[in-house]
Amino acid sequence: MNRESGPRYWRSLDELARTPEFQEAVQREFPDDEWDRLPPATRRQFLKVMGASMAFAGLTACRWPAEKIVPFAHRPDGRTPGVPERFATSMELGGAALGMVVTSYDGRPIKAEGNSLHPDSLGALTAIAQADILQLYDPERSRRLLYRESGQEFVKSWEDFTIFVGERCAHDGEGISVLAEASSSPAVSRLRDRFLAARPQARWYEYEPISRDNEREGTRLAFGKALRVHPHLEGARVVACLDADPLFDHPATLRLARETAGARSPESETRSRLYVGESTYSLTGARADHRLAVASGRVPSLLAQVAHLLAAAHSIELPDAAAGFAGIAGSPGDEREARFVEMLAADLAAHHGSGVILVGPRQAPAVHALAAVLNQALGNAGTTVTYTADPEPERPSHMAAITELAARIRADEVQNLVILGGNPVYNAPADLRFGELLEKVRYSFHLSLYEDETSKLSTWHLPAAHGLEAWGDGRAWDGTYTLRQPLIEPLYGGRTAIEVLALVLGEAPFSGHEIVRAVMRESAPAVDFEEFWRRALRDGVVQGSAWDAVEPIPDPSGLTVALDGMRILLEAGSPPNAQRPELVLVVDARVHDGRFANNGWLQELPDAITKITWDNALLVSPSTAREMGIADGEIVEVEANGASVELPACVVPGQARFSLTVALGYGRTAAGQVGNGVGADLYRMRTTGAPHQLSQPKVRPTGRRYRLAVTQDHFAIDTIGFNARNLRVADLVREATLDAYLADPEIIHHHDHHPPLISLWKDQVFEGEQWGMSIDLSSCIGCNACIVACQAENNIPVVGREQVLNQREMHWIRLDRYFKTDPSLAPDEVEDAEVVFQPMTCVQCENAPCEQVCPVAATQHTTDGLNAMVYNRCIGTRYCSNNCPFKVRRFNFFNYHKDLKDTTQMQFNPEVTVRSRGVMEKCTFCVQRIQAVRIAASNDNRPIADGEITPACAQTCPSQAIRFGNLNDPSSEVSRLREDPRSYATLAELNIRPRLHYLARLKNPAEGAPTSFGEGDAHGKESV
Amino acid sequence: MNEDKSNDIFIFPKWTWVLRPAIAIGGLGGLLYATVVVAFGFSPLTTDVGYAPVQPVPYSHAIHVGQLGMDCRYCHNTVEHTASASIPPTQTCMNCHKTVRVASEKLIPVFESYSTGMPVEWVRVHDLPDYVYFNHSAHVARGVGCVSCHGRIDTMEVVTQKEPLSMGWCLDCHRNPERHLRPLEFVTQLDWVPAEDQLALGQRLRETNNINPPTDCNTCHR
Amino acid sequence: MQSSESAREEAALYGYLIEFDKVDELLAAAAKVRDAGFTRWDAHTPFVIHGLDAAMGVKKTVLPYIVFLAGLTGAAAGILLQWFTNAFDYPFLISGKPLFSLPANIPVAFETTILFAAISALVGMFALNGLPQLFHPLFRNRSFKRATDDRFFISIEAADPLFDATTTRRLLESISDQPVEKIEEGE
Amino acid sequence: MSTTTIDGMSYLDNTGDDPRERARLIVGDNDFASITNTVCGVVERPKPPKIWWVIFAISSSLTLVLLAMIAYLVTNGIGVWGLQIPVGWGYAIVNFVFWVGIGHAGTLISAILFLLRQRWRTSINRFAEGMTIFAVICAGVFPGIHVGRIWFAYWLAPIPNQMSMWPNFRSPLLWDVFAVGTYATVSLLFWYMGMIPDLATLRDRAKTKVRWFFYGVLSLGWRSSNRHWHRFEMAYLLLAALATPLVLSVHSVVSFDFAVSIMPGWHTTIFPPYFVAGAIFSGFAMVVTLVIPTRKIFGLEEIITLRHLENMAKIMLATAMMVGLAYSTEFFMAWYSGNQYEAFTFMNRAFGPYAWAYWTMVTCNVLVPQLFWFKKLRTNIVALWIASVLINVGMWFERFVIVVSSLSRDYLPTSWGYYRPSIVDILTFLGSFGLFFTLFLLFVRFLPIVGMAEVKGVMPQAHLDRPGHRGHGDYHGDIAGTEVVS
Repeated sequence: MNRESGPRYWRSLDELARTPEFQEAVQREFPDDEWDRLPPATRRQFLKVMGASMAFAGLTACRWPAEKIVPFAHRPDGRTPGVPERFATSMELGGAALGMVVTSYDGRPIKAEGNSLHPDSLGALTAIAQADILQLYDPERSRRLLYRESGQEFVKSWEDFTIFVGERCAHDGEGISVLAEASSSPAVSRLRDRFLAARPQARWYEYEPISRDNEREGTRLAFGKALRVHPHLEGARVVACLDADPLFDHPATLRLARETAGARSPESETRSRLYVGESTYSLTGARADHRLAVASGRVPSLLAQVAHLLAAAHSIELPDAAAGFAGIAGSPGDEREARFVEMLAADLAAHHGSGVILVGPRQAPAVHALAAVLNQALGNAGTTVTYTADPEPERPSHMAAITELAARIRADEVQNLVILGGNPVYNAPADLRFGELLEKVRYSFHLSLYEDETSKLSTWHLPAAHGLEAWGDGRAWDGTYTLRQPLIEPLYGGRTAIEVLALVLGEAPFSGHEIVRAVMRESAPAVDFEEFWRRALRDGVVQGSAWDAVEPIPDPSGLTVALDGMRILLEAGSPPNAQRPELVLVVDARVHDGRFANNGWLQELPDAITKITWDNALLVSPSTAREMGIADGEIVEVEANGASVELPACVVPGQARFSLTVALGYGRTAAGQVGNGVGADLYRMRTTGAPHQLSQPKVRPTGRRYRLAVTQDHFAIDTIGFNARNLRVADLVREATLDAYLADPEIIHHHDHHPPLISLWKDQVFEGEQWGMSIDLSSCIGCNACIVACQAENNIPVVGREQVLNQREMHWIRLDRYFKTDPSLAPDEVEDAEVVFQPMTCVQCENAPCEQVCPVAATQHTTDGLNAMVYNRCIGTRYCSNNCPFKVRRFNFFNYHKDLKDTTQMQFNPEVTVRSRGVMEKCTFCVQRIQAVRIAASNDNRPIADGEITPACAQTCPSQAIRFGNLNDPSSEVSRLREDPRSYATLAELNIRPRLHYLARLKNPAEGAPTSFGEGDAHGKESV
Repeated sequence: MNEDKSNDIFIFPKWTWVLRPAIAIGGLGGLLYATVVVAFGFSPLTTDVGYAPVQPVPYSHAIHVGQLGMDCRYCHNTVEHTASASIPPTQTCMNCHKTVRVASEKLIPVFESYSTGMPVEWVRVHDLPDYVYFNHSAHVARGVGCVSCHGRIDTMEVVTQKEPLSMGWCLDCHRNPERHLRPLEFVTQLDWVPAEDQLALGQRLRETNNINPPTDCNTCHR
Repeated sequence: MQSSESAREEAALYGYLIEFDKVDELLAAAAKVRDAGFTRWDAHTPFVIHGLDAAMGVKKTVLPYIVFLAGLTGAAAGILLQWFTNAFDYPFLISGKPLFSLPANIPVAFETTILFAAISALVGMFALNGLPQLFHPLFRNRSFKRATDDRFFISIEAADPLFDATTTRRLLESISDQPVEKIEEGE
Repeated sequence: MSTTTIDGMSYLDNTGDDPRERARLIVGDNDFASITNTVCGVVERPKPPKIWWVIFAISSSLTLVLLAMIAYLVTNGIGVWGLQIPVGWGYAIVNFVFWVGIGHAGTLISAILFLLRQRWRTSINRFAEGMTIFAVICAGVFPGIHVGRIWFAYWLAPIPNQMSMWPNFRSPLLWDVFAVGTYATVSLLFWYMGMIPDLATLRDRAKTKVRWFFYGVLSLGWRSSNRHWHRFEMAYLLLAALATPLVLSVHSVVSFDFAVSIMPGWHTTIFPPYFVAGAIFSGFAMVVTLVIPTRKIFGLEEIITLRHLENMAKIMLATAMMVGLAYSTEFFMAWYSGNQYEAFTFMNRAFGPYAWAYWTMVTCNVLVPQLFWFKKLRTNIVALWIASVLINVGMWFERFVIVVSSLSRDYLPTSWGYYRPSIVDILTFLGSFGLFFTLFLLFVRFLPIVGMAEVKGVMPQAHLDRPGHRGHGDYHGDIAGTEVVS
């Protein structure tokens, strides 16, 4: 971190704070945040100091280098040193604002949590939204304005830029184009309107590589105007997801996750049943009661068959305009498909008004149109799915927009191109050759967080402010007005899109704060604005500002177009085969469209299904792999649309036959040290014509091997291991069908085949608060949010690909993923498999095996029943980890914090010790949160209330699968769940008495559906 | 072999007999010596107690607290509610020194800090290892007097560490707190002495305020 | 020989030394000296000779009792240490197990027992034998070097109450035809 | 007894088993003096043979490698090894158990065979005890360096401190500290004490002042007084009696490190006897490996005779059968327990990813020793040497299989792993051999490698010339007594 930009961190505290001394001063204010006590420059010394202080603390308390305490000269009002503050703000991704509450420690935002008042958050937060805070402190973020002229670079100031732009754009806008990211911000749209009004000749385009435009266009076809689709799952008895993944890629995914969890719980009357037809495993697919692995290209036909059956077999009335759809059904690909369609159609017909058909964003508008029509016909519209008007009905689709822009540039109609965020050079459709086009533009201005691929080709690069550094606004998916406020001054002097727009426009106000207030004042009711503004800031949202639902009317003309569209799709949609496999490009759960490539937390986050970190891979099902001669981990050359890419293959069940899947967003070249060269870039074969499914890829195995850094075993292993794994799943992850469970609630305990658990010793009596946790496997959707929450809360290091390959990842909570396959099949014959997730962390055994083996008593049991790990006592024999049946302990094989930049250290949580090299660590049930509450409670001499303490993982769980509380309090939520017949402990037969219990997973298959693999047969088997 | 050429025959002198007693005494003595050195030389009592670094401003608690009778909480105002007692901002000093001793040379750093906004850099005296999470409020709010850990600050010209602040020392009090408990109103009164027997008083306070300090590792280490 | 003797007439006398080259000669001789009632005398052999103790009438050593006591001390120390550290001074809860339970303490207690006993055995042996004693008058005698090789010796100290320069010499000469050598005290 | 023939070698063969005659333990026409000369000759020869220099050069440079690796480890962290989660113990612990195992032969031969009146032990016990010490030193290196924060390793000792913290005596690892510590101490005492008379011999033969001083001080002024011998014998007997349970306890405690855990493949009640048998097995194998070249190089064939080698071969055969039994018992228990985890662990050992290690182990430890059923092979020095080397290899793999293959696949399939040693692991392991051989070579060079006093004690000349008593050592004092009286 170079010095001159150092002083800028703490500007927010005090105008006088431009000096390093003050910076250090504030950082040193508090004794308890050890990593923060030393000035950044001496960060490395700190580790020595800590090591030394530990060393001497052993025998003596020798004095380490004298420390300075540096108080404020003028302590700001309302600031109590060392006490964290929480601010409501939001983050915008892909045109929807997600509300969150950020914890700030002495002016440093350290952790983002969900905002319970926000309709799309409900208190939870996605992995990406939580990891965004690491982006804020990324030392590689752009920190300078650059101007390129004839191959030379000049560092400029914002003033230079303002003048330059003023000169360039001070006319009617001729030759000016703006390329913006999708945005829901009222401020942005207001400035845009003013801009276009002031410069009539200027053009405005919006491009987002990952969007729900197909759905939008679908509604345009079905109803004549663009509508926004809002599924509501809490009351949905039958949910049909065709290539749709509402639990992952929907802007309201957190709400939907919460709703499904409720709808599926045995207590609820809904007893939701989930049908999923998809080409690759999605989180929704993992959840499904009936899942059909079907090629992406077959999905239209699938829906057409459903339509046909509904009309023919179940006499569902389609609107006249749509009657044609009933006639076009192609023949089912195979009997699995046929069976799936029959069951689905029957179920949908049987649950009129309480079912819903969802089609994924990768499917063509026509398919969405048909889905909309069917939802209407089934009376689902208005109950399980509602519509609101699209905020920008006139906006062309992103594909159309970028194509038109490209055409105009090619026609030399663009001299000045203002790119507000986004990275088109990297992620625009390959056939547009956007990089080359950018060269043709005389002056291009690129605003972005990093000097990325696009910045490198633009004449001007402008550093953008991070969301947590700037004022802003936005709208939730349902339109709720959402505010964004800065928690810290821009570290690197970046600015936001609205501020830059204001500059370009040359109109005051220029400060984001003013702009946002101005825009809000317009939309605000006439009553006391200051009051209104304060409440909005406190809540982060303007309550009740969601859009009203609209009543959609089918549009005959559009539907005929859709019908033709369907016909074409059906002809194209014959099942793929070894000669012409299908290649599906999907959005990645970690780097999204690639913008988070430089985020270590996300790169190291294991993919939910494949468990791959630091890579993307070509996913292929075992049997397909065998037939195509591809081995697991073999490098494969994929060629399509004139581009050819080499990437490793990952053999994973659940892929449709001959349907290959690769995630976008990898293979960045200008992301930063973390993200550069990670994975392969598939945008290079993504075209305007075929953005999602490539029908004719050439796939060539190269025979070269590549070790994928997976945090779990590969699917394909030796037969002994394979069989043992199959055998164990049923015991580790208990499952039952809803009906069976209701008939016999004890059913899941029929697995316990162990002798009575009698201890040699007199059992320990635990009095006072006794902490316990419960995880509902029925609710867990495997979204990984808990992992990132834990990482942020507990200062867990990122170890990098090499260390993950050595199985040294540090995540305290991991998401165990098991495939349940037909035991009669060999590993390479498997086609399809069920997936179950089991969040696994330290279960805090009462008779913890780890404790007795530690020679120095560095891990002991506390009186409140926690298995405490004392870092400063640990000498690192690793015996405890060896003796841990769950292998949830993590060891600092190296000093993983050694090379951290001082900015990155600013994210650390001062309440948690940063572990040095050579010590063991593990989940503590967030003991720092427990202690904070306990001290507060005992200070005012009151008992701790249930729910007052929430560990990070439980706090952020979208489906509220994780519950925490006092087991000695019979009224607590966790005690109630402990009594639930579904409650069981893994490896209970070892008599270790885990404090973490699981609630068995319930499935709700339709009558007479085939029982899932591993279910029936695992029963008789011994589990002790 | 017995007719070997070398006619001088090697032999140890008689005084080597002292070896036996020497070994016995030396062995035991050395052991004793080592124990003593380790026990006292390395103890925090030797290494830490009495640490009194020179401060940028020769601030005298003896004057402010002892003579003027200021309460600890006037400056360390967060001590009852938060983990850290927090050193006061320059503001606090200036509340009085705007008018008092405005000419004093010793106060120049304070005045500078006030005008420039640059903080005064105090040297930490009571310094716990980085992995120890001590919470002032938890102790002060339960009736542990400042004096128990900091000694008679009100008599100190220069703040000096009076207690070892070692883990063993902490545990002593956590195991039998009654020796250090006092009525809440006297917590900051450094020269307070109980009217009755301290143990009896402590015992009573302990029951009435149900004080049972935890000795779990993660009470202090997280 | 004679001359050298007369030369050292006045030098303090340590005792007589006589050499054998057969085990059975030694045994017989030892028995005779024993029966003559000498107490401060000794036999020197390169290795242990079974029966020599009896032939010399050596009393059984007390070493075993010392070792036994040391062993008991070790056992007690082992148990006490574990009780004091883990159950009394700083009790902590481990794996829901009792603070003090013998089974877990047996291994360490056993080892300390052995350790104490073994050390006492060696130290005790040295102490009783008065080793280390780097100097001894006998080392003055060149032929005595073979006591660690292949020869056997009997030495009688002048300090013995029954010792008399002439009678004792005569006794020794009657036992063996080997020359009887005088050994002087060292200074 | 096999008759002496003209054939140069066969007179060395004393392996006959004629019940009427006790076999000679020392062959050739040796008397006390010749024994002294032969044994002291090894130390007194002006310069060691070339081969000694060659091996010393190699091993001492390997020792340097060991030191370098340790330095690298300490500066960078345990991560330089191949360890990971789930396999938290790898080469370091495998080597530790391996070396401790080797370290068993010495005390066993000196103590147990002494109590059992196995008089043939005399020729080899000094040698074996020396080896024990060096093996234990090598073993001691590993637990020391394998901890994450070496500078805190002293927390293992119950030293009063300002934290008022104590070690946790419920941990087998702490038992280990005491067991190995005690064992090292006692073996050292035993070794040194037995050596005192022989050091005296070297002192008395010393030609230079330096040698005389060196051995003079070491022998503490031993003057081979019978009154000393008496207590010496008693101390020796007591030490033997103490060392016998000790030697059995040490590897039992080492095995507790595993047996006390709950890992399938570790949590096994048969571990103590199984480990002890294995230790004796490997110990004798190492003695044979070392003694064969040594006796050749220094011409000790008449003292360390073919019969000694054959006896050791027999012991190896016996212990091989024991470990073989242990292997099969484990499998039986795994099947009989009906515990799916236990069952899998052993199937996995034999047929899983680490099968190669398992079958190496079985071949070397169970199959190879079966050759010793044949006297021809037992008494064939070359065959014996090769076999003993293979057994050492096998025993190392036994520990590897137990430690690594069990850990690599435990309860949750999601945390299974595969351990690969890093180059640092391997170099450290080789380095430990360097240390071992360096120490051993120095021992051979400067200290009496055969207990002369004890060997002389079992020679015919050491006993009364009377029929029926030739070769029988148990000559009773009272005979002398009565003889005198009569």
